[in-house]
Amino acid sequence: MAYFIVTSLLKIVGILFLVILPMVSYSVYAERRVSAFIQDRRGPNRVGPAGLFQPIADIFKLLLKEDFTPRTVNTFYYWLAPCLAMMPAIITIAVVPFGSTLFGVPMVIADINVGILYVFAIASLGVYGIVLAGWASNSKYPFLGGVRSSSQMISYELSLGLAVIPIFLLVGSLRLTSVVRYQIEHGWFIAPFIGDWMNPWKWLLAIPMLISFVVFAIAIFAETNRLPFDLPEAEQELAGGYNTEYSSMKFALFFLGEYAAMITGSAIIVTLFFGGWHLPLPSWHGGFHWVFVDGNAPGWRGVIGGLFNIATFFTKVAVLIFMFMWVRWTLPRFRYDQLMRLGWLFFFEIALVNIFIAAGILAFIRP
Amino acid sequence: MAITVPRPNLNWRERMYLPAIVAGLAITIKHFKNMLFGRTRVTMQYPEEKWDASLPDYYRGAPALVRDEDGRVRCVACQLCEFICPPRAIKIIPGEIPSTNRFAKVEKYPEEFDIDMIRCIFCGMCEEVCPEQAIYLRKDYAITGFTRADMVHHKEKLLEIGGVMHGVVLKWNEKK
Amino acid sequence: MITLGDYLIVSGILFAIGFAGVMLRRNLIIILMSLELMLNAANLSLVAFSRFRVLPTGLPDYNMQVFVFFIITVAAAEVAVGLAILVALFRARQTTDVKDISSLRF
Amino acid sequence: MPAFLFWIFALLMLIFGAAVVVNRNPVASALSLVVSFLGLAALFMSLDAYFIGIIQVLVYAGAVMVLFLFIIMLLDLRAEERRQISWLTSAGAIAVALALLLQIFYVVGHFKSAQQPFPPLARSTTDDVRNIGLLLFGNYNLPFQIIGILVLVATIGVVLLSRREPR
Amino acid sequence: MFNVQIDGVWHQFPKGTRVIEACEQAGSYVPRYCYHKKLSSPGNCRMCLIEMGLPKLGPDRKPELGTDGKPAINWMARPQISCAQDVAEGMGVRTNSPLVKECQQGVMEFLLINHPLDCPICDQAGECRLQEFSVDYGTSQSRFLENKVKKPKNVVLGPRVTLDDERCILCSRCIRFCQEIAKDDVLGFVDRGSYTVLTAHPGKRLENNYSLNTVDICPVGALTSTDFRFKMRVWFLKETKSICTSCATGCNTIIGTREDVIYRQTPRENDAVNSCWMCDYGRLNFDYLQSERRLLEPQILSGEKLVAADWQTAIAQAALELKQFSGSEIAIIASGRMTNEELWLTLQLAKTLNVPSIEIVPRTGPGDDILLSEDRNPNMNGARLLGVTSEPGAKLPAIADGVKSGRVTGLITLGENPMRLGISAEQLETLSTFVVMDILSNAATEYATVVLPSFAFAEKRGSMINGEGRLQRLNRAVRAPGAARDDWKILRDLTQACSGQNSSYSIEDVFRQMAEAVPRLTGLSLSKIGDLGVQVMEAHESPAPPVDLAAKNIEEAESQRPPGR
Repeated sequence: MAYFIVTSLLKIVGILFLVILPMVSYSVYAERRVSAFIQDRRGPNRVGPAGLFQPIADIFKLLLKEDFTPRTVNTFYYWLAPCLAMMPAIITIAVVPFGSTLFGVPMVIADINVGILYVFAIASLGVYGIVLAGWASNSKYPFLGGVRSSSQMISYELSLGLAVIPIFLLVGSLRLTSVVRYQIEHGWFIAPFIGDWMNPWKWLLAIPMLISFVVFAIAIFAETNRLPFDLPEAEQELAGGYNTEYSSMKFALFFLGEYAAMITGSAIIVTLFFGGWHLPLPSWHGGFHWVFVDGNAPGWRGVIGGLFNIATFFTKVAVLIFMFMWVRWTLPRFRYDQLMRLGWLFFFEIALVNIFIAAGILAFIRP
Repeated sequence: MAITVPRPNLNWRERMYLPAIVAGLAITIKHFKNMLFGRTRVTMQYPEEKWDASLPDYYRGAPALVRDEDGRVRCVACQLCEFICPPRAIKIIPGEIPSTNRFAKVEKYPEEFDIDMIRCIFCGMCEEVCPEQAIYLRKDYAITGFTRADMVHHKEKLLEIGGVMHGVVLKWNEKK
Repeated sequence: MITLGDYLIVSGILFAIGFAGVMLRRNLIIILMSLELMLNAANLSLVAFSRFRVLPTGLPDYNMQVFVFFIITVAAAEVAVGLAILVALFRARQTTDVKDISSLRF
Repeated sequence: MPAFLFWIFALLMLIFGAAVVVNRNPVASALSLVVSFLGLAALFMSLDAYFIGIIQVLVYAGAVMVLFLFIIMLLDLRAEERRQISWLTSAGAIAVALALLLQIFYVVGHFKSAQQPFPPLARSTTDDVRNIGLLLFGNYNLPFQIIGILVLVATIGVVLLSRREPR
Repeated sequence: MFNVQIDGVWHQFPKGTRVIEACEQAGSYVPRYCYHKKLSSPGNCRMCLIEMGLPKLGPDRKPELGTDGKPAINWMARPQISCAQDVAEGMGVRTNSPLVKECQQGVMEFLLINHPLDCPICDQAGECRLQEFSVDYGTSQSRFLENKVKKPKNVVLGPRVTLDDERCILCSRCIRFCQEIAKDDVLGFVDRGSYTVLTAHPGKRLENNYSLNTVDICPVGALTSTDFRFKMRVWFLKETKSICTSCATGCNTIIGTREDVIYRQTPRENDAVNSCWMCDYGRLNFDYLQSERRLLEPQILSGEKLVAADWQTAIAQAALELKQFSGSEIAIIASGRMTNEELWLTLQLAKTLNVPSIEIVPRTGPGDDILLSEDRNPNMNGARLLGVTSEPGAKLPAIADGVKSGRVTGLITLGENPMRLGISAEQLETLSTFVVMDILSNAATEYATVVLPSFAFAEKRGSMINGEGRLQRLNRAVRAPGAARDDWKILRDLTQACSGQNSSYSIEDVFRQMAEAVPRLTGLSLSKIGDLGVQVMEAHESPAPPVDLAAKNIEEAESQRPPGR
């Protein structure tokens, strides 16, 4: 029991302070660099080599700014909102398996049997931070941002939940580690036919999975308030939306919360569709074949394997984060009615039909 | 008159939007790639490279007061610039030139002339309205300061930026 | 040691709070919330019973949990309809106070 | 589950439940209700009903209460001004609630099983969700479909209700 | 009534109307420099040229009728000046015919020949007739190639007026004003032709008490006020209609302010009070608003010293101190410079505290027959009407004796210095309560137990009744410095703190209460007074000002400065 608590604490502290928080601040840096490159600019390149210390400078700047509370705000909720905005993104990470095992310890903070439901449940709490910020600011643009956010979240949670049902129809368990195990055995859901090219059933399965992936990824964009769905903060029309009245570290919490949500979203996409921490390596040990390393191997090979799996996972996450940024700096923002129409009349239906397709394939064609 | 721009009729492929989105993504990644490998070079790296040399003649930088060839501050404190200034950045306190002064005929001069460069919007209205050709917008654009007080240009600072203006109308020097 | 009785009493108190809310408050939206409190008090005792009645297989009695699941579903539908009615009422009367909504037709 | 955790979550739930009734500001009420539901979800978890607990958070905290907040903000409901409280009504309401409470205390006090601790559970080989799902799609298939129709009817009803009258 | 055709339309004017006035009333403004409606018409600027005609008479000496049934007009070949001509029956006037326009352009060109182009430094710029008419009626360029005539600049005509002869267009308004209104013939033209200049007669200076009116009527920037010269451009000034409070005449004024500083006061036309003029004494009496001695925050006596306090504390302290006395132990010295509203509230305070001895301090000075009144209190009639005093100053000796003998232990002075009554500093020191409400600190303020800084005339609203019995309105032109507070609010708070009752929330409320209690004010309100005032007492009702007891035994420890600097 004590061993369990210690390892859990180590995992929490390690993943939170060594990985997620630095990743959050560096994804802000990456965002600025990527956007600059896409727009033929240089981006932050002053602080440290290639501007790599920019996040640290940013943190100091945000900490040292005047923490200003406007007079007309509802103070308690005004202070509560940034905390609520940051929290869900971070606690969602708890159920995501970010590696196989290391020294025999499974690399997931809480492997609960309702994993994906937990993710959705906590993610759906993320809206409170934004709505509260908008309401407590007592100002019209934040208020509009808050109202938009609440309806946007409700609309896209439906597609989000429905989109992943085909996966769990296949896996038969809501546990996220089971999803990864299943993918290791049967191929990644994004392309189940890889390595099993001749199997028509896998090719057939790829159709609902691809639809699932597209709908889920787009819904994650909407859930994390990223462009093209960043209606709640729309700088051009709402002057920053719900965070207009915030400054200093409270503003930073919103900002970091958004990036943390993006990281969490990427992590879940990786877990559900990209095989989690799984990456087979080519090997010529007596002819070409795929080897797969994980933390279960004996001795130092196990340690290397465990670390390699963790690295694999976060590399995949990083690639997806780049995707998020790439999309953000390419697509324009939707209009609000278009957003609602898209959510309710398009993705919702697609996800529903997709469930039928997947269920049909499973029920009638499964070998 | 309101003009209604007709919406283009899209065919089913266009209405999917996906090809357009993919095309857009391709364009941005191309830019990203070119920039990453240093093939694009568009922006000027400001503190190292400056465009001072290529500033056009009509560039409107910091406003400044000028002296004429006799060393007289050309401003006579008529306060028209203070009146016209859209952001109300100018503040003038007029004074009377003592009768012993060689320019006693001008009678009035600015005792204090402050331009708040935080407020100034470089519109050039002051230059245009000035009946004495005393205020000009110069090419200084990097105006910095550590405090708000630093950003207020006083008379001395304005005259320092402005310097001496040659070849303007000298209406107070007319011959008897 | 926590017994079934503790859960039942907590559930009872929650129900009483919800009941008092429905009786005391005049704001329709608060009344709806209090109704939710009462429903959930019922859910709590149901789940407690479910855990208490362990089947011979060593598992809790899931029948009650299914029942709770139904309650939650119906409650969600009820809230949606209730809020829609509230919005319609507000459009007509600009108030959510039950004292001001006393006539049978608008 | 340790006893102190039960009491913490129970108190959290009750205090914020009471706050729902007491608060004058609808937004504060709604947020109190969210916290109360989170406490309730924790209690569900303490009873090994993980699925119900998570559903509680997902449906209530994540959807229903957001809907409440959305409506409160949409209608721009402000804190109620202090009105004259009808003492008779209040006294009546509180008396009935207290009577209800006393009754529950009495019944629970005389309920033999209520004094017994919860029996231990066998280590489950299948997920919570799977067990509930089997029941739901097996024994309760018909009620489940009826509920589905009910939700559909509710959806249509809401759409009709919230449609603006054509002028 | 005469029928006059102006620009083709027939109007009716009473006999004796000047043609220039008739044109203005008919809506055709005729430009003028020398003409001023309160002065005689010499007709020397030639700016008001018009085309004029008289009825065409038939052989029967009857006017011939035109095709429209109106008399036909026999137009004169040459233009006429409109300022020196009265209307006549059947007269025709054209104010914008080509001939008139050509004449106006010609006159403008002549006037501008020697006029310097120094608008940027000229104080008249912005309200200069020459600027305005040269835009409206002049040509846009000068054809003048020769050298301009040089004339004396910066001539000191008198203590308050500076002359720039180059700018003078020889309209002679100032000369006529001095002769006709000020009755002090000091100005005249010397030299001939282009070299004519305005100057004071040898051995004389323009130093009468009305000299600054010449600056007002000067259509160009020739005569400038030494006080206002080069201080502020007129287009920055915010103009507030108010009245002068330096004597009982209550001349109507316009206060010119910018950013809470008064720059000048100019007379406002009101034929019932001051025509178009005001005296220099009142006009320049606003400097004390920016005085060093201005009281800026309420003070209370703490131990030996006066310390700054906030308003609540100061009012509470004053009320606490006052409530420990019976009414007969308190005396209130009010002021004739207070507005009606303040006097009314002072009465309420006296009633609350049961104070019988309440008195106004008379204040007199030499007057003249033009505007300046001997009574230098602007609102003595208000005090009489409200019943604050029946015979101003009568109770003052009793109050002074009371203080000296120790019978009066609580003293409230409102804008007055008790030392003027002959009460010495030692006697003031023996008072156990001495509440002072004033604008400036003076010798007596040091002995106060509570000091309440109040507003000056340009900082508050209110009404006053002038020596002629006319109720006039003060308006707020600037904000008061520091924590100074409106007098009526101080008095209201003090009354409230003493009685514990709420009374009024705005100055309009105070006026309403006052109007309900005083029959002469029935039906009036601050807004109904209007800009020109309302007659509420007959002129003969105000007796001659009482003798100022204090004026002799104390030097002017007053805020007001004597005319002339």
